[in-house]
Amino acid sequence: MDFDLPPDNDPRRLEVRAWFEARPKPSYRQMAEAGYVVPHWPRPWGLAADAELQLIVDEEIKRANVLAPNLVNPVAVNNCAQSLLTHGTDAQRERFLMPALAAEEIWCMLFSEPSGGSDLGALRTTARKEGDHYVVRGQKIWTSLAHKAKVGILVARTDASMPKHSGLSQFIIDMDSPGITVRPIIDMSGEENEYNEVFFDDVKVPADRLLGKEGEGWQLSMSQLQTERVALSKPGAIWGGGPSARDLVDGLIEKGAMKDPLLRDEAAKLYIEGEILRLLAYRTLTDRMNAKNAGPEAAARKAIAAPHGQRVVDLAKRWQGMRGLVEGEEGLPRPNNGKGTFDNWDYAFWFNPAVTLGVGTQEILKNVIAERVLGLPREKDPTAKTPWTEVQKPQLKTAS
Amino acid sequence: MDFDLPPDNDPRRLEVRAWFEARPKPSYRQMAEAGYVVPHWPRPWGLAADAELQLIVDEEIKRANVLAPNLVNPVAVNNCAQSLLTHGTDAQRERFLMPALAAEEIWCMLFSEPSGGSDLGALRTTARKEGDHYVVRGQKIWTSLAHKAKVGILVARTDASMPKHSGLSQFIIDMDSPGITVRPIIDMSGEENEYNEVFFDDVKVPADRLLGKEGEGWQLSMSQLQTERVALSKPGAIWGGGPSARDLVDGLIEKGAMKDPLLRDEAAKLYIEGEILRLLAYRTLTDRMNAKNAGPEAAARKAIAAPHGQRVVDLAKRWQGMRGLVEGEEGLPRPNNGKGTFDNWDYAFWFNPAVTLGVGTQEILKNVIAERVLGLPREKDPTAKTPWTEVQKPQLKTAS
Amino acid sequence: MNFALSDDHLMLRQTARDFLENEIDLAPLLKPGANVGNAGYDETWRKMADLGWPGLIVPEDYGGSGLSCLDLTMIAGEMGRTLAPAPFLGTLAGTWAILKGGSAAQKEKILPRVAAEGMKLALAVSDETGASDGPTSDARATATAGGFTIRGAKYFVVDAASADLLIVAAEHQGKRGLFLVDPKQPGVTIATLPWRDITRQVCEIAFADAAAELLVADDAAVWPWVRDRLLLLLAVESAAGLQVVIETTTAYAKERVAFGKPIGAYQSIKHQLADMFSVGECANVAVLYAAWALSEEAPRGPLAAAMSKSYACDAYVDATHRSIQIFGAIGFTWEMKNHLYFKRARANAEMFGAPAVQRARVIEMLETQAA
Amino acid sequence: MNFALSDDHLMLRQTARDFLENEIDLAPLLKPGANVGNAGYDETWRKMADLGWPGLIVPEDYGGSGLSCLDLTMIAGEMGRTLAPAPFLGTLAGTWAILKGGSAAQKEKILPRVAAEGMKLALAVSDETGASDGPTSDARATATAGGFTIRGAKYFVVDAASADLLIVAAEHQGKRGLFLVDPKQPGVTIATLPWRDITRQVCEIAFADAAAELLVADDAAVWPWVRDRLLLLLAVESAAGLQVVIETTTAYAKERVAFGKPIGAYQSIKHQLADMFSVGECANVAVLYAAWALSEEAPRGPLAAAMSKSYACDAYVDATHRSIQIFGAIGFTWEMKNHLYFKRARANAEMFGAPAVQRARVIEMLETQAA
Repeated sequence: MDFDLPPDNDPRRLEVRAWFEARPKPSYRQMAEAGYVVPHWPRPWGLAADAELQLIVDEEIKRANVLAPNLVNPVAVNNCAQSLLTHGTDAQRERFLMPALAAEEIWCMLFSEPSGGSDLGALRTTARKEGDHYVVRGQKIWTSLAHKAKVGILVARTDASMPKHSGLSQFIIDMDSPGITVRPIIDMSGEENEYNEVFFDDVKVPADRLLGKEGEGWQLSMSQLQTERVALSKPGAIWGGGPSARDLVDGLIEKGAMKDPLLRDEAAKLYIEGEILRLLAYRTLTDRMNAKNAGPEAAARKAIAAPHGQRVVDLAKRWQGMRGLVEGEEGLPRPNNGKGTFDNWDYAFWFNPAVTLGVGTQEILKNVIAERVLGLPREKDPTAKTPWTEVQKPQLKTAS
Repeated sequence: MDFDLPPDNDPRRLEVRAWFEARPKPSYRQMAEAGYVVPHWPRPWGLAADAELQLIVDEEIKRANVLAPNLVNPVAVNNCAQSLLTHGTDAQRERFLMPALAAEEIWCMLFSEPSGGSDLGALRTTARKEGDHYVVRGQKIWTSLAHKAKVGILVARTDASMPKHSGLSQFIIDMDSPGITVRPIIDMSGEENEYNEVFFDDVKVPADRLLGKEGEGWQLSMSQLQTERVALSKPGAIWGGGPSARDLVDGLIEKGAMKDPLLRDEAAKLYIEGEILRLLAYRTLTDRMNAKNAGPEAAARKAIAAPHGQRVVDLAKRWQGMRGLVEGEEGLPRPNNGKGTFDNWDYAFWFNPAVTLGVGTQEILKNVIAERVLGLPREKDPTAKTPWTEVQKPQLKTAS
Repeated sequence: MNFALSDDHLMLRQTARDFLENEIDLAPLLKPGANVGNAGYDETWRKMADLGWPGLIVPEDYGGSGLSCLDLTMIAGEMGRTLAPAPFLGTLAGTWAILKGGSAAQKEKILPRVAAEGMKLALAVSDETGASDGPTSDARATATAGGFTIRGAKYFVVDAASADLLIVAAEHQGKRGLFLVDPKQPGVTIATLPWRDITRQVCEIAFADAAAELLVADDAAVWPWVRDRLLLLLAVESAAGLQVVIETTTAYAKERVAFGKPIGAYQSIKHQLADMFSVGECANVAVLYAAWALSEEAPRGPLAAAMSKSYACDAYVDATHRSIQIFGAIGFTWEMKNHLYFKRARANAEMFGAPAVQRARVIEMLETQAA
Repeated sequence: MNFALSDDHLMLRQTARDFLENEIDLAPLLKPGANVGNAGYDETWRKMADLGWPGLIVPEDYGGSGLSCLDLTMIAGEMGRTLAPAPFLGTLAGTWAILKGGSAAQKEKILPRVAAEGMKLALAVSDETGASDGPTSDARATATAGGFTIRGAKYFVVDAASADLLIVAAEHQGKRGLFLVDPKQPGVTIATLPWRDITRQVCEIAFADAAAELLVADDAAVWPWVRDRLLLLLAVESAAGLQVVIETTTAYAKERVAFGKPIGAYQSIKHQLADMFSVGECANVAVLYAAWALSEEAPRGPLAAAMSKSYACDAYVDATHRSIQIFGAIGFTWEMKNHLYFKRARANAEMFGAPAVQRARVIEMLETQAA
């Protein structure tokens, strides 16, 4: 066991550093061609890198003060592009991969629905085959980047006679196709954030945009939601981004707030939990390095990280007292020099309820741990085996 | 609305007080004949008292420094005697009621089983009819007072061909019948407390000891578990007895422990919750006085009282530090001059896990609130409608 | 003894509920970019004036209804249920200050106008840190020929921008006094803050030698009495808002389906709602007791007020957060009411001393008793 | 970097597990009236001595195995899993004190006997309040011709009654020094306390001018180093015991049936176990990091030790309580092991500074860093 990170004089590190020093302001196209966008991919796209090299690349990109590609085009780099690599046709790979990795075409994921949420299998958007194309009709919600995206990965129901999970398929969508309307969602923070509603009004999608085979939509979607690019995710309060418990403690010390023993104790609890979350991320990384699947600690980390982050921003907000209710009052200094969307204590707080929402709520996460890790009896979905058309008979809303 | 209790000069109070002043050391027989043991009962046993008069009687008994009858013979006075009043035969009433109210015969409740616990309907003790008597075979557990009791109220299965709740009947048992063995249970506090295991090895019970009709055992048991004699239950940590949050705060102030701001805040939270529990008890009382059934706040009180009590004794114990691990170190002064079993901080702490155990665990209590008060969908017992003989086929343990 | 609400109280509450459920429409606040300016503050106040609500606690001698704290609770609770945006809290605060601190003449001059004309008041006590207990203050009063002038600033003043008369805490000769200040004079500048709880108008006030009339030279005997009532008021609002949150979230859990069942059929949701319900019952009784104790001027009144504020606000904050969780993503959007309740809960918790501050006060009071 | 345990570590752990699961039988402690006297302390120690465990951390030069904190964790964890009653903690504490504070001659005199003969040590630092950080102490040392004598008392001394040699913290010339004391002399009276955790021997010692030999005149440079390792040791025990609690409670929840289902099928039980599991993972990694950091004498070592003690002990206390809840009434009886783990958890939490004390230290250390 060794908790030290690859040292400064690590030869692989030096090579990467040299590349960036030779190119002060590299384009993402350059980085993509050098294999630094998806180092863990096979060549030509990546470097077939082991986890440690991936880590080195991450750190050197940060050191070169370049915004990480997975922040510029997250859906492609973190979630979906890999499916093209594994399930796409040559033509699809040829057409879409490099522009995506070079961040020349932003992608979005068209998954969640107003009626769907965590029960993705209950989605209602349909894709009807008509000769050489499909016709898509329905609505998606919580689509991040839809307003910027050129490409959308859509999951829709192609066969309603099958049970809920079996009748789904995935498509690669041109977001500028006629019939697509994108409407931003205003969240409770009052900000027009990156989330959108997307409406499909009989949108024509060429048949060759089917990703994988018909009926593979569920499996593809699940793998895309799982795909976690190995990364030393710093335990920021908002999905790993934004302020961390370290930022909280540094800020409170700087402000001389630690004199209050109650705040001191709460801050210490959060600091300790935050450090542990870092360690769990390292552990997951090590497992990958040792070519093992992420161990149970990965699930545990997810279950703990979200409420942890909420308590971090909550304490910072409570410390502000009345002042904290005034819009724009950040109280503590911006973490990460305010680089990221959530590197703002005030915004991070009013956004924080979202962290435990959406796909994979805490309840579902805990069920997963209880069932898959601890082997306790499984929760049954009474509608899982029924043809979707049957399930639909009693018109019921479905939960997000 | 009026939060004042009946004043000192209340005529009804004066009458009761006079009675006790005339009898410095009354016997329970005297009190029973005066109707002061079960004032809410009809005459001749009680005074057909409204809740306020019950309250007055409670307070005057306390003032006369007499140990409350419902503490001397709790099972009879609080739970079971009422069933004889309503469902018993004249002969049964004649034979059993007065000795019970006069505390001349202590009663116990033979309900829980090692395999049963909160799922009382799954009990396995059987009572087989043989001519003019029943033969009882099986085991009970967590029977308080069994070692002192002359009379036991037993619920056993008389018809296994019926579903779990329908085949049960109740009996009035002589605890000294041949074939009954009582064994005390040592709990984790190390004390030989009032709980016992009771074994029935083909015990003969005369048929005229059947309480109510065959098959009424479930309904009778439920009503006996519900029966809550109106009382200003002081929110002691252990089922209403033992130290309360007030005792905690008084003790900590006396010890000068409140300088620690963390302890101060925890103590304040508990004090507030404790005061609220008192108020909820008053509310329930008022509802009875206004001849309404106890409102939802009664269920809420139960759900909150148990963990509240556990936190009270936990804080007192943590305050002791290392010293608190030494057996017999009570730390804070004994509440109620150490009168009751649990009026000892050390014993109350090491006993406290029991408070959320046994019949009506927290989970069940919350289900009751969610289902009966909030009207959320009910949890189904898949075995509820099946004949018990069928349920028994796969031999499974059942939860306590 | 009788802990049940009297029929009069139940009727009072029902009247208020019928009126507010009818009148209060938060829809304009659920549009993108909405702020307290869209809340219909003044119109609502006018309608309340028609019902005589401005004078609820004004003694009958001055043309008010002379309601006790307990009576008031029936109406204030409904204000909390509906988040009714109106200068209700500010006017109550000002009225209490005048009732406790004002001279007969001042009462005679002001209270009838409050009761009859719906004159709006605001009480300016908090300093820049939000501390309101004095004795220090960010504003100073200087005696002049005609009376006093005030220089400095007050912060987090509820309903100041809409007020017709300000009651201002300012230092004078080492004590904190209360002064009457006409907001409509050049020396007074009022800025409405971009307050997260857009159902409430919260302001900052700057005083540049503003003319003022002395109400009381030392508010040590006045402010605590007023503060106890403000703590109760916030507790009442919070406990009542909590009930709405429980009701709406429970209803949603019954109709919303996930994985083939209503989400309310999952034990984790059931138990969360059961917890919210139980805590809600606790908050209700804590608030009623405090209201009764203050009505009776009972010795435990201040203790009860602090306890109810601490408990009800903590419960409200927790429940409004859970409610968003249970609603799921939709509950996080601006167009739903969930966030309005969440923000009201957060704001109420901080006003006039956060729950932890109240808990520290509770122990202090108990220590004083014991000593 | 590599956070996985090496094969050597895994093997070390497996060996310890095989031995202890075989040797440790808590059954005698589950009989009514049992106490630490029934725990088989000495027999177990003899068997451990055959494996060379007394000398685990004794350097090889002195005939020990010279294990690092990380190595030791593999074995200490198994001790925690099985609650193995033996003078293990006391001897480690004493060895650390001698390693850090002893002269070459003293090490030469004592350590080989620990390693070779299983000589038992105990470290007496705590005063009557349980405080162990000094500088004050309930015992005073006086210089004499031959060396020193100690007068006073020490409290909560683990493994004192079975020790062959005591290391005692006593005041001398305004500093707290450490002294070697032979327990088998008339001036030393050792009473075993009725400690709730009957798997551990905890004692009080009275010194009436007991002869003593100076180990170190000022333990300010020695005790903190020893304390960090003791905090780690308690954290390791707790995190490992927590694992057993999770395993046994999960197994029970699968087989135990209520209302027609295994109780583990109810979401409330599932989620409680999932929480226990997640927290358990956190405790494990916190402990491993602290063990590594102390092994490396890394600057963050003391911080990591305090963090792991605070976190693991809180988690252990919570889980052992829940475990009794989930087992139901049976889990509350003396004949089940649940209460042994519960009591070990409560005791570990208090030793050498409760979790809240450790958290205060964590912030202090961070403040010092920042300054």
